[in-house]
Amino acid sequence: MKTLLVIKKQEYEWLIDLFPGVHPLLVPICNKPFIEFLVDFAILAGSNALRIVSDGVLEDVEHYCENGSRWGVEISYGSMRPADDTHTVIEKNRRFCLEERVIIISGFLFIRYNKKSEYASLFASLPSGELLSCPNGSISLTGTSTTKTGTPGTLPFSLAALDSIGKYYELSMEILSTGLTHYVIPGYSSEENCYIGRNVVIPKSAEIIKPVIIGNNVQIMTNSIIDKNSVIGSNVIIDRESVISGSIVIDNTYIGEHLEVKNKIAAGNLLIDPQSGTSIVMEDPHLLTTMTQSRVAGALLRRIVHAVGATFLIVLQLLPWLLLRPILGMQGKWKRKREQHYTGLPGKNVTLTNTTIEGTGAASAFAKALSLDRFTLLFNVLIGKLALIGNLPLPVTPAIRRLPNSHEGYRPAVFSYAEAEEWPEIGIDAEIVEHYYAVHSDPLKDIAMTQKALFHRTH
Amino acid sequence: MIFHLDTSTTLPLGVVLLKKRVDATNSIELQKAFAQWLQQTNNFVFDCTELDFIDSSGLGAIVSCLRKALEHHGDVKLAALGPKVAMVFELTKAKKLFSIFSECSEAIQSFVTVSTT
Amino acid sequence: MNPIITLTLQANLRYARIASILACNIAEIFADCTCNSADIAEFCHAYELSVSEAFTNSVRYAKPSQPEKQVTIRFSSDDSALAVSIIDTNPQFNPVTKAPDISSYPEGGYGLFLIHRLMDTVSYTREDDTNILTMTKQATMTHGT
Amino acid sequence: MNISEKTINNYTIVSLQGILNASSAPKLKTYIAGMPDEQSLVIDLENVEFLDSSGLGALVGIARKKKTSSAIMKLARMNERVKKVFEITQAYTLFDIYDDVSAAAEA
Repeated sequence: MKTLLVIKKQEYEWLIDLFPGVHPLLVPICNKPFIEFLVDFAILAGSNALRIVSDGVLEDVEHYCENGSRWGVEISYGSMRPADDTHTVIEKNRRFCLEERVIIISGFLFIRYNKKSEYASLFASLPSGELLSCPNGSISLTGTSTTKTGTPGTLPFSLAALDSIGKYYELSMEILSTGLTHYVIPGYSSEENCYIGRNVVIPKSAEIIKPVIIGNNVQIMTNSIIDKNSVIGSNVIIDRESVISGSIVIDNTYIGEHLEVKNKIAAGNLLIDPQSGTSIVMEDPHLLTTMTQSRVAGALLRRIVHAVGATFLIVLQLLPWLLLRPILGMQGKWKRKREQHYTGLPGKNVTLTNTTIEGTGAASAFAKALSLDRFTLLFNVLIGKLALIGNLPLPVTPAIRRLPNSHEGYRPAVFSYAEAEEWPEIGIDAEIVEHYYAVHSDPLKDIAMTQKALFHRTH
Repeated sequence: MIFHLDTSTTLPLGVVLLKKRVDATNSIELQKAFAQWLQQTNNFVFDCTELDFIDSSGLGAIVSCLRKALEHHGDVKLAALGPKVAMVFELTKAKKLFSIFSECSEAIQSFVTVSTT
Repeated sequence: MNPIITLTLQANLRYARIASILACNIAEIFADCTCNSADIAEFCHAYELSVSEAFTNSVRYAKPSQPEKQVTIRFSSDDSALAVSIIDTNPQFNPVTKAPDISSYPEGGYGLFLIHRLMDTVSYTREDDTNILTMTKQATMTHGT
Repeated sequence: MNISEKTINNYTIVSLQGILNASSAPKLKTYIAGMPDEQSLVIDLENVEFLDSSGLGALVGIARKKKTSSAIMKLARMNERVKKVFEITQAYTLFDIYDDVSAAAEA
C-alpha cells in the first residue's frame, strides 16, 4: 500500500497569516504538526511509501519530514500545476502509483481516526474508488482488493475540512475533549488527558485542569490557571495570575500577567477570537501593569543601579585586565571587532567593540572565567549607552534594517538575561526569556541576575 | 474625542465619543480632558462606536478615568464596543470593572434607572 | 580560517566543471566527520552548485579587453565552516539579488539568488581592481531530529 | 552531455545524460532549435548528474518557445539534485513534471 497526498496551495494559504514562518502543512494541531497526523494515518493504513504533492513550495516540509526514515516510511515529494485534477496528478506520479494499491487523499483535510483500530487489512480489502468525500476534498483508493469482502459498513474514519480558523479551533477542541486517546500526542502523559513536554516549570500555586496539552520549555508562573481544554505550545511563558481556558497558545508566545485568555488563539502577539475571526495585535503584553508603574522613575533608578554595578565590576576586573590583556594580545588570542548595534531607539545605533578570547591556555581560561571580554563594554554602562544586564546587543546587518518588532522591551546590555538563566543565547528561546525579563526586571533583580550571568559564564 | 453634556435625562451626563484610537499618543490628552469634564459632571458614557483600536496606555487612561469618577461618586460606562476593543477589555479583565452596553442610549438610560430606584 | 587550496583557472566556461567538482570534493572531505550521509550529500551539492554559479558569472562578466582572463577559487576552513572565495578582475558588481520573477520565464538571473539560498553567508568585497565573492556554510546541519 | 531522442505517440522524448551547465546548455538549445517549433517534447532528466542555473535557464527558454508556438513541453524523471534547483527557483511552477516518461507522452 502507498499513500498519495495531494494538497493545493490555494487550500492552505489562509493559514499563512496566522502562522507566519511556518509552512501550513507543519502547523501544529494539539502540538503535533498537521502532516504528522496524515503520516500516522498512512502508516496505520499499511503504507510503506508516502508522496506529498503540491503546487506550492514544499521545502520546509521536506526539511521537516526528510525521507521519512523517522517514521519508517519512505516519503517523497512531487510538484503539480494549480489546475491539475486528481487524474492528472496520478498520471504525473504514475511510477509511484504503478504497482501497488494507492490511497489518494486530496485536499487540505484532517482525517479523524483511532490508532487502536485496524486499518491495514481494511484498506487492503476495500474496493477501489472514492471512499469518502466532503466539499473540501476526498479520500479514494486505486487498484483491486486482495481479499474478498462484502460491502463495508461505516468506515472507521471520517474527514474534517480545514478551511478556516474556526475549524482549526473546533478541531483542536474536539481532539482535546474526545480524541486524545485516538491519536499519538506529543508529551509525557502520566495520567489520562494530560500531556506535558520537556522542561516545563509549574509552581505549586499554579493550577492545571485536564484535559490539557503542554509543549516543551514552558514556564507557568505563580497563581496562573491553565483551565480545561487548553493547548500550550513550546517556548511559552504564562505569567503570574493569568487564566487560560479553552484556548490555544501557539509556540513562542508570552502571555502577560493578570490576563484572561478564554476561548481564544494566542499566536505571538496576535490574539484571535476563533468564533468571529476577529484578531488584535497585542502591542504591549503587560496591559494592566503599565497603569501603576512609573516608567521614568524606574528607568532612572535602574540607570543608577546599573552604573554602580558596572563601576564595581570595573574596579574588580581592572587589575586582571591590565595583566592579561597584553599577554593575550601578544599571543594573538585577543580578537576585537567593531560593529554597529541597535540601541532600541529608531534610527540610533551604537558602535561597540566586541572582544572574543580564543585558545585554551591558562591565561585565556582565566580571562574567560573573569568575563574580561566584556570589560571595555562596561564603560558604555557608565555613559548610559548600554545597560548592565538586558538583551545581547543586536548587530546592525543589511538583512534587518531596523529592529524587528519581536524585540519588545529590547535593552542592549553587557550581559544578557539569557546568559544568566543559561538559556540558549541566540534564537527564539533567548528572545522569549529576555522578553520576560524586559517586562519583569527591577533594578534589584538586575543585580542578582548580573551575578548569575557572571557565575554561569565562569562555568 | 468629542465631549458633550447630555441633558435628555434628569441627570447631567457626560457623553464622550472616542475616535479611532486611544493609545500612547493621546491617552494623556484624554486624562487631562477628563479632569476638566469632571468639573461639570461625575457620570459618563464613553461611546466607543468609532473606536477601532486601544492599547495598554489607552486602557490605562480609561481605567484611570473610571477611578477618578468613582472617587467623585460617579461612574464611567462604556457603550458600543467594537470586537477588537472588546477583546482587549476581556483579555485584561478590565471588562469586570465597567458596565458595558451595546448601545449608547442604553448606557444613558441605565444611569436614570439607577438614580430613580 | 585556514587556507586549504587555491586554484587559478582560465576564465572559460569549459572549466566551470573543474571548479565545481573540486568544490564538491573538498566539501565532502570537510563534512565527512561532522554530518550524517544525507546531510553530506546536501552540503556537497550546495558547494558544487554555488561554485558553478559563481564561476560562470565570473566568466560571463569578464571584460573583453583582457585576453588572459583568469578566475581564482580559494578554499579555507575553520572548525565548523567551509569558505570558498571566487576572485576575479571583472568590473564591480552588485551582489545583492532578489528572487527572479519566474512567471516571466527568465532564462538567466538565477545564479546569485541560488547562491544566497544555498549558503549561510555570502559576502562581497572589492579590493583594488578585484572582486572577491566569499561564500560560507556551516557543516553541522541543524534540521531534522 | 549526451542527447538522445526517440518518439512516443506525438512526443519527441529527448533524453539528457551528464552535466547540464553553462558550457553544455548551448548544445541543448541548438539541438532543440533544430526541431520544428510546434513539436511537442518530453525531456527526460533521469541521467542528468548535475544541473545549474544556466542549464535551468536553457530549459526555461525552451518552455517559453514551446508555449508561444502552442506546443507542449514536459519534464520527466527528475532526480533529487535536479529537483533542488527547480525548488529553490520555483521553476517547477512552469512545468508539468512526471515521474514516468510514458505517462508524460500519453496525456
